[in-house]
Amino acid sequence: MNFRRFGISLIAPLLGVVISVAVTSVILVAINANVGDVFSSMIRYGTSPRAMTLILNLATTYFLSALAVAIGFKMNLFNIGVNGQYVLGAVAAGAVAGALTLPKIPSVIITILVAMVVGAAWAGIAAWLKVARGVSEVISTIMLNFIAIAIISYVIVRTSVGHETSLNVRGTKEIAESGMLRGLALLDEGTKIYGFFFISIFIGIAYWFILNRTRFGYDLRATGHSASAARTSGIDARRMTVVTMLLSGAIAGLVGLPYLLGEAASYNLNFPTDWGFTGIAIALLGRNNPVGIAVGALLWAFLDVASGQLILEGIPREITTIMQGLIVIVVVISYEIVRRRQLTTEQTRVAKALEAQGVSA
Amino acid sequence: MSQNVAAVELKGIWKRFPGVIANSDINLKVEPGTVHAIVGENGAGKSTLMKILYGMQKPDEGTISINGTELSFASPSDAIDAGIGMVHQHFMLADNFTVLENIVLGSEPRKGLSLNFDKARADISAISSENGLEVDPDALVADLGVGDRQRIEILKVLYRGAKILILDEPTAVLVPHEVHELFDTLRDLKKAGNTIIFISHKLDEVLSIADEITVIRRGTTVGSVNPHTQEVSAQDLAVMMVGSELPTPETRGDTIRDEVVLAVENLTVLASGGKPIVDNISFQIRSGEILGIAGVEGNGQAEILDALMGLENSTGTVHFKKEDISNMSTRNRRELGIGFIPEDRHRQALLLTAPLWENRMLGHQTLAPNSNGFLLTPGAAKDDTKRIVEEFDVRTPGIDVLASALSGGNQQKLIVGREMSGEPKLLIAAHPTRGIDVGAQAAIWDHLRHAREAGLAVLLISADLDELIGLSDTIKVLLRGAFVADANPATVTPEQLGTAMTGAGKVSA
Amino acid sequence: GSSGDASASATAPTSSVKVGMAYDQDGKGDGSFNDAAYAGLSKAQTDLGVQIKEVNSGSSATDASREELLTLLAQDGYNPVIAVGFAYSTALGNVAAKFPDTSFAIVDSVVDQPNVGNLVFAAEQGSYLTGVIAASASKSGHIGFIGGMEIDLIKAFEAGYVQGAKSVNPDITIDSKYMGAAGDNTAWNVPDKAKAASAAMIGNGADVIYAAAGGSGLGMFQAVKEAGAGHWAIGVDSDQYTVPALADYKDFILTSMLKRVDVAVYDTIKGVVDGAPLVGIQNFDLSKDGVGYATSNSAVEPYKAAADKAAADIKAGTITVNTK
Amino acid sequence: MNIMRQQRLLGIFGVAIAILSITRTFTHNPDLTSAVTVSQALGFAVPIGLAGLAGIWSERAGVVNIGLEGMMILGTFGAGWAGYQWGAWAGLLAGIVMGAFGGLLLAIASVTFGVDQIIAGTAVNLLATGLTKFLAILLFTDVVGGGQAQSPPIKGTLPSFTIEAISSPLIALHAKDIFIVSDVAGVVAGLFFHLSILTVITVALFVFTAWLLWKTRFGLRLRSAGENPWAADSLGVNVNRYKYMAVTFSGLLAGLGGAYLAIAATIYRNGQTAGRGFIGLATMIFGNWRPGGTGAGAIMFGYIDTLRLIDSDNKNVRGLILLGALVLFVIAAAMIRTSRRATGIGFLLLGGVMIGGFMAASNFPPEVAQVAPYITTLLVLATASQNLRPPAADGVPFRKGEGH
Ligand SMILES: Nc1ncnc2c1ncn2[C@@H]1O[C@H](COP(=O)(O)OP(=O)(O)OP(=O)(O)O)[C@@H](O)[C@H]1O
Ligand SMILES: Nc1ncnc2c1ncn2[C@@H]1O[C@H](COP(=O)(O)OP(=O)(O)OP(=O)(O)O)[C@@H](O)[C@H]1O
Ligand SMILES: [Mg+2]
Ligand SMILES: [Mg+2]
Repeated sequence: MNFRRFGISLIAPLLGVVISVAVTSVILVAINANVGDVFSSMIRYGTSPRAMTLILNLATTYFLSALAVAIGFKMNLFNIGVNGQYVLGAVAAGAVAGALTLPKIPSVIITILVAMVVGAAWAGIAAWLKVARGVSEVISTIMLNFIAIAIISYVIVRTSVGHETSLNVRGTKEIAESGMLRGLALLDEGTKIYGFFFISIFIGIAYWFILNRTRFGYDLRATGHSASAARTSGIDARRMTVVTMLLSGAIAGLVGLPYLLGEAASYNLNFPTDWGFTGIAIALLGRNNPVGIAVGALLWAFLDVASGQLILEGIPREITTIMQGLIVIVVVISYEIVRRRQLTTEQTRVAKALEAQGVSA
Repeated sequence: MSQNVAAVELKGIWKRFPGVIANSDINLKVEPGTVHAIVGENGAGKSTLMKILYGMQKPDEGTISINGTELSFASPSDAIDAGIGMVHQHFMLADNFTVLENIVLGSEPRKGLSLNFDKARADISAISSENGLEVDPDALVADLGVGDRQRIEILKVLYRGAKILILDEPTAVLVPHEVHELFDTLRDLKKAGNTIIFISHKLDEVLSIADEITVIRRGTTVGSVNPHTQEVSAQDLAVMMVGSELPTPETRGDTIRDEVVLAVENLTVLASGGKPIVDNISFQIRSGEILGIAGVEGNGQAEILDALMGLENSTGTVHFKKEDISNMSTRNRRELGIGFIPEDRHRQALLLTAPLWENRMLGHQTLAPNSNGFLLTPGAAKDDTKRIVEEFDVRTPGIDVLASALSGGNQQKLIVGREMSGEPKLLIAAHPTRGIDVGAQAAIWDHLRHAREAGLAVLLISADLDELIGLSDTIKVLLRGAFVADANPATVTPEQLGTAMTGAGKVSA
Repeated sequence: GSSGDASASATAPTSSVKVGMAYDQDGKGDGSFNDAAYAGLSKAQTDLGVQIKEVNSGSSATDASREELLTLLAQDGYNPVIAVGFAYSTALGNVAAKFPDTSFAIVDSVVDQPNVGNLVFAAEQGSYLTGVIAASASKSGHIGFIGGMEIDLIKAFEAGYVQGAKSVNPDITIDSKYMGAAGDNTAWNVPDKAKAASAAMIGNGADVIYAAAGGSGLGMFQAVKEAGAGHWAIGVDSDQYTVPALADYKDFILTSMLKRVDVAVYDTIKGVVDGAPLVGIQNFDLSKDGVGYATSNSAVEPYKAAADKAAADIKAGTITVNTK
Repeated sequence: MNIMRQQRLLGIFGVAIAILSITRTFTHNPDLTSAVTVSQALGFAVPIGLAGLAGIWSERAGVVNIGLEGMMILGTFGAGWAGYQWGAWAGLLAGIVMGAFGGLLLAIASVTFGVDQIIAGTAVNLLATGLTKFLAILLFTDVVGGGQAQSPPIKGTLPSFTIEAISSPLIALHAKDIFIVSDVAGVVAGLFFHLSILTVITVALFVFTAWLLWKTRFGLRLRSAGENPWAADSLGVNVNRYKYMAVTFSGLLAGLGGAYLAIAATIYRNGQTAGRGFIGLATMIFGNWRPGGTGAGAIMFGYIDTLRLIDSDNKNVRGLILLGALVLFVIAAAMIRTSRRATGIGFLLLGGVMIGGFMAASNFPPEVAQVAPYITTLLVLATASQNLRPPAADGVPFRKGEGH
């Protein structure tokens, strides 16, 4: 039974990959590239130890971002504001960690808490606007993203939080080695798998556990299935909205940390600011399920990392962006088709099964 | 046109939905210039048939003839062109549009490139005064009540010049005097040569207006009667509808104990406009007692239930076993042992896209066997779901299927089973057996009886007056938000009760 | 290796040197900074016969992805590997340590490794000269500056420009405006906003404007052209008078502050070809002709004397130009 | 009814001018109401307003359009690609076509396949970003003047005109510094000063949309798809066809907004839209899904942006703060009168804080102006959400024959 559903839900992503590979092949042919060579070199490179390490590291970031989005999606809340939440979280974490001179464990724990609190607080504004003032979180989080960017440049350029970390680069004060979480060189001796990779596995399990094994998770999912039924069952929708948004923001606050603590050591103005949007795409791919999201994050990271190899071969790296866009659009459409099909087949199947038992439904 | 050409003739109509055969081999013939009623249980396939006649759904098999010509409809526009109009079971109105906009939508008069509002206004005024359907064309629909909305729906149909009118349960939401007005309008329309197809669950209404009645059971036509030439009673129709003698929901013996389980004082619920929908009512229910509330839909019964469950803002006090729960959250009320079977099972009682065992948890997720307060206990919940499936005869291949895959009746059995588990002290139930088959109905009644004997207090609302009379120990009649009469279930007849509900007559206390 | 192709022209020099060039973000084609780097690369290709490979880091690049890009180049035998832009500093530091036998270079930043040439520019000195020219050319005693992102790198341009202009006319009015705050990556891509800001300066009386704003600079050229004769624009990085994309505006481009990224890149490559790679801080200042001003528009003739005098004073150390 | 509306509009305009005039006089800052400011604010308002108008089209037909940003991006690219080869008008056309293509994609995903509209819009944004970047590399790298992130210059521009006879005397009058009179003169002069043909087209599109959607059969049917598609369907309206038309036209308008950006800049660049699609969406909500309010929202964004950019001596931001405080006071007064006391008093306090800031500091960082429009939008939404009336079925998937 569950295997059946599981099998069906694999169709969509596979279709997405197949169609995007097909379209990409057409494009490659059009630009006179050797299709076979391109894909085989992407795969060859992508499976080398160093590239795999990079993929795992990038996927860690994407995974967290997608989880932050997914927890909202689970109850039909659209947190488009992960961007703003994580950049603010990362700046605050960077500033605090830069100022700390503690042993590793307390330092890292404080850094993580700061990031989560700041991310949650920023998301909390949207939550408050929604429950108290009826403002759609879609639009408020978009506005909050713009505001966050302005706050960050203000803080880094005009306050003492900002330092010149290297010539022409301004950012938070560099974090001492004791505050970093650089990770372990497991696959490749030169490159480390971020410490946060392991933490995010734990967060993924916690996400699954909270959603599927706790009462709170049940309330959250029930609200997503049917807000009206959830209300009748005694779930306080406003409270759920606030708590879920805060949780989403807290996870979002972590998005910048794998890179900050694993590599960058300072939030500077080159820090990427659009991982939140990537998270949306990956949450869609992974259907808000932690394993699905992990796979989606790995696929996305694989394409990103492999694009570096492509450009060396003279293929524009943006071809992978097109693949990502296509995968998303094909997958969301086919999920929808599959979902409908699944409902009707299940209804028919139940009716058939009952007929076979000799009872009428 | 010759006298014996039918206005509408449907032959051999089949319509299948996944898992359901909504219409199987339906044959229907409607004479011109008559009111033709169609009756049948919930889910019998009436609305589906009408949607087919109106071009909203395509039949899998079968033919449609209008005035003797066989036609096939690809969309409602084709049906409209053929002179058919339909008033749907649920209002089909855009709240943010004006009355005028709602009426002309789809057949707008034009002046040059613009919509000709002046002509539309004039036409609507003409039609509405001709048929006694007064409405202000420039009013916003959002500001109007159900009576006005019903009139707009009929105006929509007339505006398109329909000669064949389909009305799917038009009276369900109307108060008695509005029903009378509607029937006057229908009679006028009939006189003017229109043909009317009329669907209702209220069999006395049907008998008073229809020239011919067709009964549909389980998707197929089982017969037609002409109340002018044949002697038929509501009871006869009911027997045709369900295929057997109606089971009697008789409760035997007096099980009422002393303990007051629910005490409600001065309960008032205000509508958004500030008008009371529930108007200062008080009552008590004791352990082992079933209190029935009789009333035409829309008189405040839904709001009473919602207020008791903490889903609606209200004033007044509610005590549950001496504890004041007036300001308690829905969840806390449920945790005290109040079971709730809401009116709309799809919207309020089920997670259609979740498996049965997760539906078992809904509303009880804070308690055993579903959770230990913080963590869920899926194993125990699944076992208990199996128990419900067995005890309540929920017909399903397993507890992992999605709730949406079950038929309405089986969904209802699951809900009743869920709300009766965990030994509730009080059950608040709206239409607990609506739309479910006779056997299942009897089973649910049995469960209620047993629980009552064990001391359960029940607040019951039901449109099925036999059920209400048969199960209740006490009946109160609700009209416009207030109790207007008490009825003794031992002596009252459905007819008397029905009259009392409309405010037209008194019942013996 | 060297070309064994028989049909290869005998005069074309060939070299076994493979140059890897990494741009930041979307890469070359900006008509200023990145294109200047490409000009140097391209000159090396023709003059020295080196082979070239260009890559870009793409949007939302991280230190890790930049590091990987440089590593791939180094691994594939590209030597030298040149990183264009300060965003590469951390990445280059790591890679240079891993490939001690490869020569690296970075533009606009300083990386402390023995095999890295740090190509930094005294943009404030070049800007001083354009400030001198602007103040001399201004009839109204009012000039303007348009910056891209408000970061120290660009502020140095402003500082030099202001100092230069004041050296000519201490009472001069100088308007300045940045297109975006630090971190706001759109700042380089909003010519419409640069145009509005420039037009406003012109409206307030400014008649010479200098823009150091990447792609946004285009808006300044447009505003100056719309203001018509008597108004001048000053370009940046490349000699924008000769940039094909800006041909429409060339009559209004009085001069450009030259940041000779092309020279620096070429010198770096030549150093490797000659077996003497540039390492350490290579300060491309006036004395090295690493910055300067363009003279391709003859309209600048009248102001050359003043500018050249200032240049001489700076080289001589009689004038020090501030970066802030 | 119309006379009342006209009076109300005049009243609002009067109050606005008075506030502007007070602020200008108080801060000695002619920029606030100069012709240049007004003309530039209009210019900035055009792409935002077009995005907002695009949002109205789509959402009035019941499709939430978060893909506006992507459609604008497609518009900028189309304009760059066709513009450098065949001129600005061709660029405009190509931008429109590309934008409409983006709209069509959203329609296919959300209408035909019933994919959640926000999800489908997000997918359109992703695809548009990737596609344009890739195509830019493919089509522009080797063209003279182009690069992998930008097109070669667009040939020619679209006409713009200044009606000297009107603007010159008014500009002179503005310089005279007369309370109210100079301000009206500056604002009016701005309307006839460097007026781009596209600004005129945009205004015409706003008027056209208002007429088409609220006064014609087509508009009634289109809006019915957003209010109650089931009702429309039951009356024979082909709901999905109207949704397709609306969403495609929405894409077209967003594409036009993008094309405007590229043509005004005479070039396509990656990232040129800089979030304007999202801002357009905000102005649409700000404007209660109506053209008038949306236009006003776009002008507010344009005005604040303009003041920030033309601020050569850093006093505009301070002016803006005073302006904002005065506006808050007026709104607070209106609210306290109409018994929304709590919010009114909140506004009064906020205004007071702003006045305090105005008094205390003589200089504000530009970030203040940068965030002003976003904060304004949030404030408007926070106070007016209850009064906003989005289409009832906005974002709700519609499938023929299925109930709701
Ligand atoms: N529009 C619809 N689309 C898909 N499935 C539907 C639809 N309407 C009903 N169903 C399915 O049909 C079954 C019966 O539902 P329905 O509510 O019509 O039952 P019913 O017996 O008519 O009861 P009632 O009318 O009182 O709710 C359920 O499985 C439900 O999911
Ligand atoms: N679109 C649909 N998809 C699936 N099943 C449907 C759909 N519409 C109706 N059904 C099912 O078809 C059967 C007949 O439904 P229909 O609405 O015609 O009943 P009805 O006689 O009008 O009932 P009621 O008295 O409750 O209105 C029900 O089981 C219903 O659930
Ligand atoms: Mg039904
Ligand atoms: Mg029905």
